Amino acid sequence: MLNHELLIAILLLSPLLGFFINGIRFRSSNYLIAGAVATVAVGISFVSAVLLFLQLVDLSPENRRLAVSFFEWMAIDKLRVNAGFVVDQISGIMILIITGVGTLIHLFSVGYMHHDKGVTKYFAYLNLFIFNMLILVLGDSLLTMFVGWEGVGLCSYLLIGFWFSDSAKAAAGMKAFITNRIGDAAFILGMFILFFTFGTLNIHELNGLAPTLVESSWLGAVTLGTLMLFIGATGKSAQIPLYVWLPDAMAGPTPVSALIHAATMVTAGVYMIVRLNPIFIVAPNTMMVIAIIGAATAVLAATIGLTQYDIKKVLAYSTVSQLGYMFLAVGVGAFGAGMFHLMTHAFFKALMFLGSGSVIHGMHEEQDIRKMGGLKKYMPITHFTFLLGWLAIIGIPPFAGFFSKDEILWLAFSSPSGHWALWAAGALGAALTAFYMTRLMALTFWGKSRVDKKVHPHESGLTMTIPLMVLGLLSIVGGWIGIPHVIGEYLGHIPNYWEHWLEPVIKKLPTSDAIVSHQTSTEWALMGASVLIASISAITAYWMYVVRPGSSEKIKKAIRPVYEVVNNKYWVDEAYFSWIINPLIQTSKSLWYYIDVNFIDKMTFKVADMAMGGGSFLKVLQNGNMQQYAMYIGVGVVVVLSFVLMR
Amino acid sequence: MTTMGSTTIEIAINLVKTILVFLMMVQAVPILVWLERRGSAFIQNRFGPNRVGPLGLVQLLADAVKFLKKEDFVPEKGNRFLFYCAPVFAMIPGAIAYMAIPMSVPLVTESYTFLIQGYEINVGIVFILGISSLAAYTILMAGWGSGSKFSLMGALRASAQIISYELALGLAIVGVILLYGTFNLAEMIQSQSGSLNFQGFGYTVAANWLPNWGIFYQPIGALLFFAATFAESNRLPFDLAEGEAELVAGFHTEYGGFKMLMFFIGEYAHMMVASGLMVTFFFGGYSIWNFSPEEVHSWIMNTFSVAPFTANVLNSIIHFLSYTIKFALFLWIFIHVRWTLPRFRYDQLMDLGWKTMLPWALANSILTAAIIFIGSHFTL
Amino acid sequence: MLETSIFTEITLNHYLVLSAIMFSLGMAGVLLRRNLIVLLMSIELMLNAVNISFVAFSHYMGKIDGQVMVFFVMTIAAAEAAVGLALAVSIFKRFKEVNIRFFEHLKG
Amino acid sequence: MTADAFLFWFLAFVTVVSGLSVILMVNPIYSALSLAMTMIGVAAIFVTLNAYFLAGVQLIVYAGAVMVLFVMVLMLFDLKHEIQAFTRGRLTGAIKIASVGILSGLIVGAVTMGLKTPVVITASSDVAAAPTVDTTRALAENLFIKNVLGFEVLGVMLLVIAVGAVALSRSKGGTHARD
Repeated sequence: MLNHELLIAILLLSPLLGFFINGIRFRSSNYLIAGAVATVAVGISFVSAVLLFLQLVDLSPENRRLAVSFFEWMAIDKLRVNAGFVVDQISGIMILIITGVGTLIHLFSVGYMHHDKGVTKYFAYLNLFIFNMLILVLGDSLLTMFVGWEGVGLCSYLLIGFWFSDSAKAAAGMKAFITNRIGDAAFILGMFILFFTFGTLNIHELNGLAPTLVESSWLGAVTLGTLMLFIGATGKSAQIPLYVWLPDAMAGPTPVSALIHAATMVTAGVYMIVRLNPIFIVAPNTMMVIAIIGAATAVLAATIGLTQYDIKKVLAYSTVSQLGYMFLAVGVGAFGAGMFHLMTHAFFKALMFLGSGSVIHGMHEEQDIRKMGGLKKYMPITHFTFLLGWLAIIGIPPFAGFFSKDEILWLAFSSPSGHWALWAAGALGAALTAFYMTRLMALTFWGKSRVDKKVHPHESGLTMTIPLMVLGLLSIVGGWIGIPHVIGEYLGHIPNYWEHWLEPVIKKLPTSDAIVSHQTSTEWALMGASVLIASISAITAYWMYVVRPGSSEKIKKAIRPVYEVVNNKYWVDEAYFSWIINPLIQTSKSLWYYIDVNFIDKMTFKVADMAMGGGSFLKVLQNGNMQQYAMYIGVGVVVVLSFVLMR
Repeated sequence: MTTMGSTTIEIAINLVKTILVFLMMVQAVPILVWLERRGSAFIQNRFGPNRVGPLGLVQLLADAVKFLKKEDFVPEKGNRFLFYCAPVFAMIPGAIAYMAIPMSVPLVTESYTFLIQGYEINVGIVFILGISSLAAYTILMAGWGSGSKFSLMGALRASAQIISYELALGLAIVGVILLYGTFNLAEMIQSQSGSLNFQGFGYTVAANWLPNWGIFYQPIGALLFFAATFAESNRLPFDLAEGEAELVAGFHTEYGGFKMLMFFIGEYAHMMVASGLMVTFFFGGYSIWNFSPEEVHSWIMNTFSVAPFTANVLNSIIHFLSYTIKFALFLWIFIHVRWTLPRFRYDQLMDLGWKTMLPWALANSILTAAIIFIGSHFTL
Repeated sequence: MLETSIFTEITLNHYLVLSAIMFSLGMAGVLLRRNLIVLLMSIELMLNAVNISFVAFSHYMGKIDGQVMVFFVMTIAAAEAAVGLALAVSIFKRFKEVNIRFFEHLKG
Repeated sequence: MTADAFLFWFLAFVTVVSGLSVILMVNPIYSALSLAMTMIGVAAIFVTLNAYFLAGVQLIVYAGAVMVLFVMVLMLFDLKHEIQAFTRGRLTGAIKIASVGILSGLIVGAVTMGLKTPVVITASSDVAAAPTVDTTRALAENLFIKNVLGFEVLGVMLLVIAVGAVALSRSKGGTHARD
């Protein structure tokens, strides 16, 4: 068995090496070499992740922790940060998801990007992203995590703006970057507060130092710090109010959307909160904010998703909505459920994005679902795997999404910090999800073909369909490791592996033991209700878009004002522009003109003029005659030497 | 100062020896001139100088008188000072360098060890290389002082050639230095005495029918060294400096009479140094084929039954003869090559020096170092 | 007695003074001559002066490091001469003279 | 007067006089030849200090190669007499000469005043007592073991300098021109 330090080093350095290899030869347009290098690099990482996970399983549950510190990164007074990395229950799962899904998406990209000129650059960025994401999840202190946090932000920016010759796409990249900066600033503030409070940034030590007493004040240090961290998370994970960048981020290549903007990077916020759950749990106000924001995002994004016609935009809003679910889960203290949904979502959302990529590829870069329809017979494999993803996301048992979403909804209701309103919001979100996802399926794959005569849709090659099939399989079975107790007992004592696995690192809510697990009947009822709502919603959508294709237009006319609001995404972007960005720009302009140009510049010019006046006296000495320069040296030596000797 | 000795007696003896060796060299030059002329005639199927004295030997005296009687000519546009300096300096480097070469077994008495060489220097090789590299100045001085285009071009060519080939020369003997582990010429000769015998890779190889000479260890080095000495002494096939068709007579175009003779002496001194070094490095110096000086000494003692001191004297004389024979052989090769090989073109000369001999010399020294290291540290 | 001992007993100081004088000569050459090549030669003179000090210290202190330093200095000096002469040649090709004043305008 | 002292004074005289003529000779060729003479003198001084190998290297490298290059370049340029050998400017000239003079005076003064007592030769002397071959050996060991990095760096630097010098002085044509 390999040493875990070596394995972690291989895990981290293999994508970095891939990045260097592809980065050095970035002008090459040979997609096979670039793709092979990048995929093999991530594949090696995946293998070492699996080996690490196996080592982790062999350890006893109390000390499942493989830590390594390569060198001391910085030591400033109390602040001591090592380049240390930890594989524990949470990060172990994350590295499996990142490298596993990452490998599949690299493989998919080989087929998807083969016609692109910058393919080597693309793979270099992708490998760099994997490296940074691994740093993020493995870092043993908040600062190390922040390095990865910024690194993935950079890669996201580079990949969104990958086709930067299109100014709209370049602008989308900048929007993502700047929006993330706002969140990152808050993240840094949160780190400051936590460091001032606890005197360390090491996650393990922080979790150990977390106070036992719940902090009820809004202005307590822990509450403020966690709120700041949460704002950071809203930036990275696209929550209200900073979600606006994610739909625009679909400007990047589709595999990037699948990897970064669905499966891994955007879940970093959830992951961070789960890592720090002992800290968050003592700040109930923060938790409440998280839950409310999560629920609101879930519903809001889902409603916007109803009206979109771009296949990737629909999926993007769906991602925002599903991330809202995860935050809802962590907000009510169901950290395990949040992580569970993170994993299943990684599977089925990556699958759907890749499926949409396959569709776009087969349709020759067409993304508008109004120009699709009836693609079922042209691309059977894509359709079938997409179907699996659809079933998973709308929560039909026994697909993966059912178990995770149901657990979130149940805990939103039953947890001590839960509320029936949160459940209601979640259920509404689930119904909307079922509706727009069915609409997407119907408009894309089913019904009559609206494909342009000139376009001939075709099924994609093997490099693209194999990842689809693997992810499709995972979308079915991925949820089976976390079957809730009620169903598990009914089916014959299938244990909830997921809960057992995470138990040592997840803190329970202080008063949660009393209520959980006694109301099995309520749980069954709520489960049934949510499935029922989703099914009704899905059937309605099917009726509207497949059975009676014209009916949607009628409904649209009937509720025109509401439709307009939703179709324009609640004018959030416009509001940001008119209330925040434009005033800021105006202020900056006036500052520039009155302060900078008229005051500071004039001052500096005066100083410069004085310096020039002084220089004109001294420039006689600097006449370019080297021998005079040598003479100055000689005179200087004489002066210094005589001073030394006379003393 | 080991060169001049510490006591007044030693200094006096060394000075006398220095003058003696210098005179010997100067006296050898007319013989070599005669040899060269007769030899060239022999090679070209002519008679050569054969009228004055037996075999034309008195021709030398006649030539000397002729040189002395010639007009002392200085070109009008030339630089008088340098023009006179150059031939004087031409004799010095060769003469000084030659004195460092041991010519026979040291003559040992009870109180004093009399070296049959000008003076002993512990870093002999470096000393000889350093001194002989000064020869470039005389050529440059002559070329510049003559105030003639032909002279200047010839001088530039010759000096460029000398400093180019110095590299190959120096690198060619790196192998020898590595092999014997010393800069001292006398020690080198000592380790070449006897029959072929060496150790390496855990084996001992002995061949009683071969002498223990450097040529058997360093054949490439010997070849390169010999070729480079030709270029150093500006002789055919490397006498580009005086390519008659292009440059009339190179840097000594304007010289005549006794000054010309001095240049001759300088050139022959170079030849002698080269031959002496060749003998010392690769052909066992004064040592006799297959016999060490001690063996010869005891043979003399036993055969003639003489006193040890007389035996020492006889031993030195025998070894001096041995050295002289080898030395003369190489001088003859110099002469023979001059009259048999054609001249190179200048770019061919530079190509040969920089692109062929220098890399080969480098390869030779690296290979030698590697073999010596591996052979002494590992066994097969 | 002092006077004769200064002449008969050679100490480290003698070599150091010789070195200092030679260094000053080189420095004077650098400061006063106009010919670029003579300047380079003056620099060589200064380096040689320093070499004398090194070797003298090495001899009188009984440490070999001074000689190693001389070895390095010689190499650097040879390299410096090579580059300096190359510069001189290029200057000569352009102006048919090797005066230091052609370096005053570092353009063109 | 011992032989060593005589030798020292003789060599000091030779080096100083030839050094002086380096900077005073109007014809640069005489300067160069004087410098060659200085180099030879310095080599001899090395010999008096028991640094035989360095003396040889000094002869080979300085006198044999570097100075020959200088002389060759000077002869190639054919600079007979310079119209103005020394720098113009009386004031700067005076300052220059004065600073040089004061500097040498300071050094000489410092040396003779400050180091009145001769430096003690340490017991663990690896030069003075040992025979000369071992000096060379000690030099080699120091160079190739203790200072091997510097040696290698120097080698790389020489290569760079060689390339740079060739690139600087490259001209069209020459003996190897093909067309």
